[in-house]
Amino acid sequence: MYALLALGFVIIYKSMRVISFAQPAFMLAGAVIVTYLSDDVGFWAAAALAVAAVAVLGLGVERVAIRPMVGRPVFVVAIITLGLDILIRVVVGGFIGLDVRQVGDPWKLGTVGLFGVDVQQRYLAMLGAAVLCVLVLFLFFRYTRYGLAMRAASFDQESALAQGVDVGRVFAISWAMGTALAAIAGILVGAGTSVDQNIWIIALKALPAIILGGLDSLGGAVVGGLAIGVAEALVGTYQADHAPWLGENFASVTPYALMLAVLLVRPYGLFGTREVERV
Amino acid sequence: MTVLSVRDVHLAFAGVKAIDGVSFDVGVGELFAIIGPNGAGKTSIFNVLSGIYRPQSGTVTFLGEDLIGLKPHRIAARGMARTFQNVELFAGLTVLDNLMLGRHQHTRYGPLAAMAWLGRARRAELAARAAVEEIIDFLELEQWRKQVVGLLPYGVQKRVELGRALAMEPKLLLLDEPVAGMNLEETEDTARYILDIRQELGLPMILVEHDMGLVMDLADRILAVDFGVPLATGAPEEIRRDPEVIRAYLGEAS
Amino acid sequence: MLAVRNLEVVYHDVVLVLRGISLQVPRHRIVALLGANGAGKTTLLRAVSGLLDVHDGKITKGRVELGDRRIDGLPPARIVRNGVRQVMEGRRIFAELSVEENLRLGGHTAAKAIGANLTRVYDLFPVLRDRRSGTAGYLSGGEQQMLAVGRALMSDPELLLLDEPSLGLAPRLVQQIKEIIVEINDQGTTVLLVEQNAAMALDIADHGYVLENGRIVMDRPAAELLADDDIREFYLGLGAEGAARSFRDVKHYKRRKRWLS
Amino acid sequence: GRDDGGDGGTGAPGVTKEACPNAVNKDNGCIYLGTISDLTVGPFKALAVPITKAQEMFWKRVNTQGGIGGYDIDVTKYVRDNKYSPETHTQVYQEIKGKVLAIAQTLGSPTTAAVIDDMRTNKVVATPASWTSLWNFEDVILESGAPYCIESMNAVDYAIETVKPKSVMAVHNPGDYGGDAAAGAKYAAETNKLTFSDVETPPGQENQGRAIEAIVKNKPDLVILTAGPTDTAVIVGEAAARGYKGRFIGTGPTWNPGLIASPAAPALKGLYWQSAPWMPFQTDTPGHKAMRDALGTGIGAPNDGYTAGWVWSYPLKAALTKAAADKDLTRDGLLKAVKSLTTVDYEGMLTGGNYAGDATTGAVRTTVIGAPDDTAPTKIKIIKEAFTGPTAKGYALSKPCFQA
Amino acid sequence: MSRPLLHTSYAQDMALLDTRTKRVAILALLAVAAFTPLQVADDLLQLLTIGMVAAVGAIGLNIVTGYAGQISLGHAFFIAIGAYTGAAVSGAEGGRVIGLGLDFLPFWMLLSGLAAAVAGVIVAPLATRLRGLYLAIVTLGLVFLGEHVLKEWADLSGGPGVGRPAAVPSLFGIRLDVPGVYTREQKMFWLALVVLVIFAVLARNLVRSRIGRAFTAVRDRDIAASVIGVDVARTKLLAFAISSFYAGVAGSLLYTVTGFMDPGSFTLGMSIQYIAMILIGGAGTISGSILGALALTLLPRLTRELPAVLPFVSARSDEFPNVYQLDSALYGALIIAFLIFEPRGMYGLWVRQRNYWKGYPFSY
Ligand SMILES: Nc1ncnc2c1ncn2[C@@H]1O[C@H](COP(=O)(O)OP(=O)(O)OP(=O)(O)O)[C@@H](O)[C@H]1O
Ligand SMILES: Nc1ncnc2c1ncn2[C@@H]1O[C@H](COP(=O)(O)OP(=O)(O)OP(=O)(O)O)[C@@H](O)[C@H]1O
Ligand SMILES: [Mg+2]
Ligand SMILES: [Mg+2]
Repeated sequence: MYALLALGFVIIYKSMRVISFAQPAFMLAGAVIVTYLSDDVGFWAAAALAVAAVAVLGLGVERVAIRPMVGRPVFVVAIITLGLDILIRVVVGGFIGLDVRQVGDPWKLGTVGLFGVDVQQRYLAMLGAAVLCVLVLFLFFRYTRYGLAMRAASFDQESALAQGVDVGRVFAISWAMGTALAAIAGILVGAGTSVDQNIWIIALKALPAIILGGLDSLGGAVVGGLAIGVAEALVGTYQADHAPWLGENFASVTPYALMLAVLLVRPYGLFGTREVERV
Repeated sequence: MTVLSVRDVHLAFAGVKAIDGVSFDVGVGELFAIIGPNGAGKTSIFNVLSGIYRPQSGTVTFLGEDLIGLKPHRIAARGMARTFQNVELFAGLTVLDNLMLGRHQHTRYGPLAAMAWLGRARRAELAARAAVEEIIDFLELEQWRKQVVGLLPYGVQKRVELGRALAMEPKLLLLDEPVAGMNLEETEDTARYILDIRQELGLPMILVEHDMGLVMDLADRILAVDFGVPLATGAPEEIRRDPEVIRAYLGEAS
Repeated sequence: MLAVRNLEVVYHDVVLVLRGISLQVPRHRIVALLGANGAGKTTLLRAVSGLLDVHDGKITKGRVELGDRRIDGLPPARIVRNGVRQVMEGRRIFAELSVEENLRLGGHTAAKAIGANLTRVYDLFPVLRDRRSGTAGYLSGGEQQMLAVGRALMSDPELLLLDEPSLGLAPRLVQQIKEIIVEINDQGTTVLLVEQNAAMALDIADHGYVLENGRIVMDRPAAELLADDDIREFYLGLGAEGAARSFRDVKHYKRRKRWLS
Repeated sequence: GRDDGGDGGTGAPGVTKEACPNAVNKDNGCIYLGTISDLTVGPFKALAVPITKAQEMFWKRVNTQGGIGGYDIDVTKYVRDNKYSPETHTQVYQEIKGKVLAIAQTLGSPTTAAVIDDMRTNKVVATPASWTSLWNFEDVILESGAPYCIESMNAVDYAIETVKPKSVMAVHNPGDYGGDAAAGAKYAAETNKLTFSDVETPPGQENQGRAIEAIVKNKPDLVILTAGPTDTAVIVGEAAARGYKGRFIGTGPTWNPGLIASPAAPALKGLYWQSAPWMPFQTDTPGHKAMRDALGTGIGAPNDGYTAGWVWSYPLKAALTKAAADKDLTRDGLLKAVKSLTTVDYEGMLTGGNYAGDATTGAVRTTVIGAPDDTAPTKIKIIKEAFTGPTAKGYALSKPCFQA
Repeated sequence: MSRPLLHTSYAQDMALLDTRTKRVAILALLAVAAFTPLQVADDLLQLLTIGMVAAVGAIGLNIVTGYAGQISLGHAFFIAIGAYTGAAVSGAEGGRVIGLGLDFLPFWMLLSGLAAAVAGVIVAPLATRLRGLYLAIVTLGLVFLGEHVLKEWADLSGGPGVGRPAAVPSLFGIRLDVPGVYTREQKMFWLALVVLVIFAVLARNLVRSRIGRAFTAVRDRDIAASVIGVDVARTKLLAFAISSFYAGVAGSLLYTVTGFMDPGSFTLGMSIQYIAMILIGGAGTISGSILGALALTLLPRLTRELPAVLPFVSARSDEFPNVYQLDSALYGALIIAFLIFEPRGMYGLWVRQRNYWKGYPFSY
């Protein structure tokens, strides 16, 4: 779950060196669109449409609010994404209305037996989706020129332009992919439970995941996401008995504690690219 | 009397031997040059001297003190100043501020004094300013004094960088390709400044440069390196005729 | 092949840098562009390759033509696809990427020919082959320059804009780069060469322009420029007698000669 | 600074001789009441919006019936969004306080706590939109219904009657809301000699793992739940999926009608009951009926946010009426009126409204219990009408429950 | 056209207010500010007070982020430390929450700053290891950890959703938070004004000193900085310490203005708001921090007024779109718009105007 969210952040970071704080809003948007469509066209079609719609939204947003900022300090762009987040969330929140909404997923809370343990189908679906996304992304970066172009554009836009890289298109693609991933994550978050205004907060948990894995590493995002999920679960289960002095609900801040610990040892996360500096 | 003595320094990066057994001495008031092909390890030698790289073995003795393992700012405090191959100025600051930064070690007062800006801090700043103005005078930087360096012509930037090094009141000056990218006129200007620094300040210098005209005309002694290995040390005339140096570095053109 | 007509360029809406420049680069030739620092050479190249935008610069007058197509105003990626490549001043390689990744990126617009072009570049610059998987940022200055030129060749350009390729190179390498430029030119690439090293540039160029303060002040065949007294004195550092001056004899007063203005 | 309160000659802020904008009775003066609620991006928007709407309709009805003492009441001019942030709340409160006589709604406890000092000093009477027992100790706050802790005591008592639990677990959000309820559950469990355990859980679906784990592992017979609706769905749904078969009783804000369609619906229908301070939307009392009439058909799905907003408005109406009768429509007068109220006519929706005595005598102690049901308008059907359990009956409020 | 600046001594050239115009303008501005409380309504006054206190915090963030280039999302953490230190030291003894009853304002204010500065010193070594956004996110982690501690440590914070009273301001036995001859808001305004002026001047002096220059040097090129003798690690440490000190002072006062605080306030959102302040005001300028802080505190007030004049939106909270949504959305939109059109911040806007008029009537 965190892995999927993390991937979205990483894709955008990879091409722009910017952490998009608007990801939570796109995630919420994806989930809400599905809640509107799934009654009419079924869950799968609704999900596909929602992902596409959010990708288009991402494209549009990139065009209007991000493109003019190309070449500006990344933190200015980051704050712009923050403004976007507020803006989009207000609009999407307006569409949620008063009742919690349902994505109408086919899994509900059904379980299947797997190696003798009951596992909820929706977790399998999440796992499947994550694996699929990683695979697709891997192939994309392996077999198209855009992976390299994205990294290049993030390091030095002018130089990338001089190589004939259409930096604008690279940014657009990365936003479309990043926001689409956010939408997928949003839909899966809604699956098995319900959608309300507050689910966006979950997206922030992806931040320690990407830092842990290394901001620009797809593999790192997946590993980081899993590590954080597992750590949180473990701490949630055992901390109360073994280290009660950490206070109740320490589990929810575990990701940050873990991230701090890892970064002290590896300043660029587990798989991040080291910044080259020489004189 | 030697100012600096480098003995058998080795430095490698993940398999690349950047410096492989280099030794040399720089005497009082001497202008010592290091030449060698690209990637020979010249800049790396500078980086070792100024404490940015830590060599795997070897010793560097500067004014009787061992430098290995010291942090760059400590080495700077002992009187080593340098310029960089690619201008490393603080692009957003003015010429004045860049030069004032050169006096960082010589203006001593704490944060509280700075905030109050009374007494010591004020006096120290005024003194620093006076010292910096002298350098501005010396390098003829008057007209750019309050301009942001990032937008200045390249040649001027290089001069400001030289000024910043001089502001440190160094006891040894390292110049990494001071005329690279300059046109002839600016090169001549720089040559003149280097000569002036020698004459007026008697400062020993190490010069790394690919402009052979400049090196041969100015240097007292030259060390040629290739792949981190010293090829030859000697007076310009000897080096110019050394077959190894010609093969590895000069090429048949000169 | 390339024609620049009466070009005016302004930065940030206020700084007028090029004041009506016209220049021609005929096909398969090497044209040298000389000029003091800050004369506007790089700006001219940017105007051709479309990179002015990045620097908040604008063409306010005049036009740039490639063959019979007008290319000013096109986005840089399109211009590259039209066969124009700029090797930027200061190398501007991607420090965090490996050498080979840098080269592959250079072939972004010629994806099909990447394999062949890689071989060609590695043959021209064997050092790069040895360091192919190394991080580009750790290369020495000269190695980086080779990488920058090699990267530009990856897209089979028709017109190569070289901005001070000899900057910071050892004499032997300057010689080598010079030969490589000639070789690239022989293989059919037109070259516009911006250089401080006038001797090197005029040695291989067919034609030369001198830029001062945003204006073309000289426009002659290279051989004629080499013979011009002013050029000899101010760009080649040769005394009146034809022998090189020593830097030890540099005079202590400001010498400055301007042709115009 | 200048106080911008236009006093319209009556000497009190928020009371004018001029008619209200869009007044029902053009000849009446106007009393302005402020509303500070969570209207856009905050976590309680789904409750806050219907509350605000219902209050607007409530006061419109009052105006239609002639207003109060020659004045119409306006609650639409000074509505502000607090985004559930104490800072914003303070700011908007400062912005409107000089222009209103009293506050018709101040939503949230930390938000209200941020301005309570000022309300006390300036005698600004306010209707809360939360049920923390803290309000029972504030003179200027006109709380209605049983506070969370009493509601939980009643929930435990009801469970004792029906499912006879031996162990009780309070699964609750931190703070006044969850803390208050948990304190009530704990008191009830101890009074009735049941084993009690306490699990604090932060808001957020992804953070419920530990709570679910605790429920599944310890298998308490009864879980008193205080969380948000989606969190409720996650906790109940997952616990059921992992084999838990005990009983959940959630306090008012744990429920949202939308949950009836959620994947957790089967689990909710099987294991979950809902406690509430008063009867739901569709109940047949004069008050409920008046509310439904006033809201009309344009409101979309019924929601007990409306009910809450409506019920909460009665005490302020009573106080205003009293102050008007005393010819003292000032902040002083209003507070005096409040302190003299011993009962409020809720038109059958609730009994209580004693603001004259101390917390123990004033506290309302009745609770209703409902169960999820597809056919009911707010998807909750009442299974136990207003009652006061023995625990709650004997409980003396000496300080806010969550501080005990 | 302005006269060329002629200075006859370095001291004159280096003075803080180096032209007569600047001196007069600043004096006028201060005079206006000092009389503001007599003219402006209390609610606005309170907002301005909060803005001024926030400006102290923003200056602090600007020191570490704008000047020293260490992007910190942990500012809320340091503000929280200041806020709770101040509240604990000055709060009434023996209450529900910790209080020591030492309510002499300068005492607890400085103590809050020091407490935060100590935290800053502990955090600073991270900055020598981490770069850019890595540092940003890690400092963000601090905010979450701090929030966790506050929520758990109810004796200090009162617990989430409950909160505690903020620091008690008292000067020589006079309580500033209870109305007397002047209202609470007026007194707090003057207090904030004095504090802001002092801290702004101190900061201004700092950034033009050798230490300020070292900050910028470390920000722009840390290797070059170290080679010219700047101790990079120490400089970063100092930047964090001073910045946190400012944050602590701001924190201790911030909630005193309103009197109450809740642990839920010191979140990521707060950190980001401060980042937005310095970006909108202008990174790397002291006056920019002040402008940005005031702008961002007043912005919600503005956006609340704006939608009311637009005819097509509903004033009812249950309809869509309504004014409340528009007001939140506008807040986001204005931030975006401002940064797109004036990326150098309000300070940049001002510089541009000034340069334009200086060069008038020549446009090139
Ligand atoms: N930080 C580093 N990491 C890895 N390799 C490095 C590093 N710094 C230098 N090198 C390698 O060490 C060798 C020497 O580099 P150096 O920069 O000292 O060369 P140089 O003699 O200054 O060359 P040039 O004349 O081109 O500036 C080069 O091969 C370079 O790639
Ligand atoms: N981005 C920019 N913004 C403002 N002015 C610029 C910019 N780039 C260049 N200039 C100015 O334009 C003029 C010409 O610069 P340009 O880089 O074209 O010169 P050049 O001839 O290439 O010099 P060099 O030999 O130093 O490379 C200079 O005065 C420079 O200050
Ligand atoms: Mg070098
Ligand atoms: Mg140039």
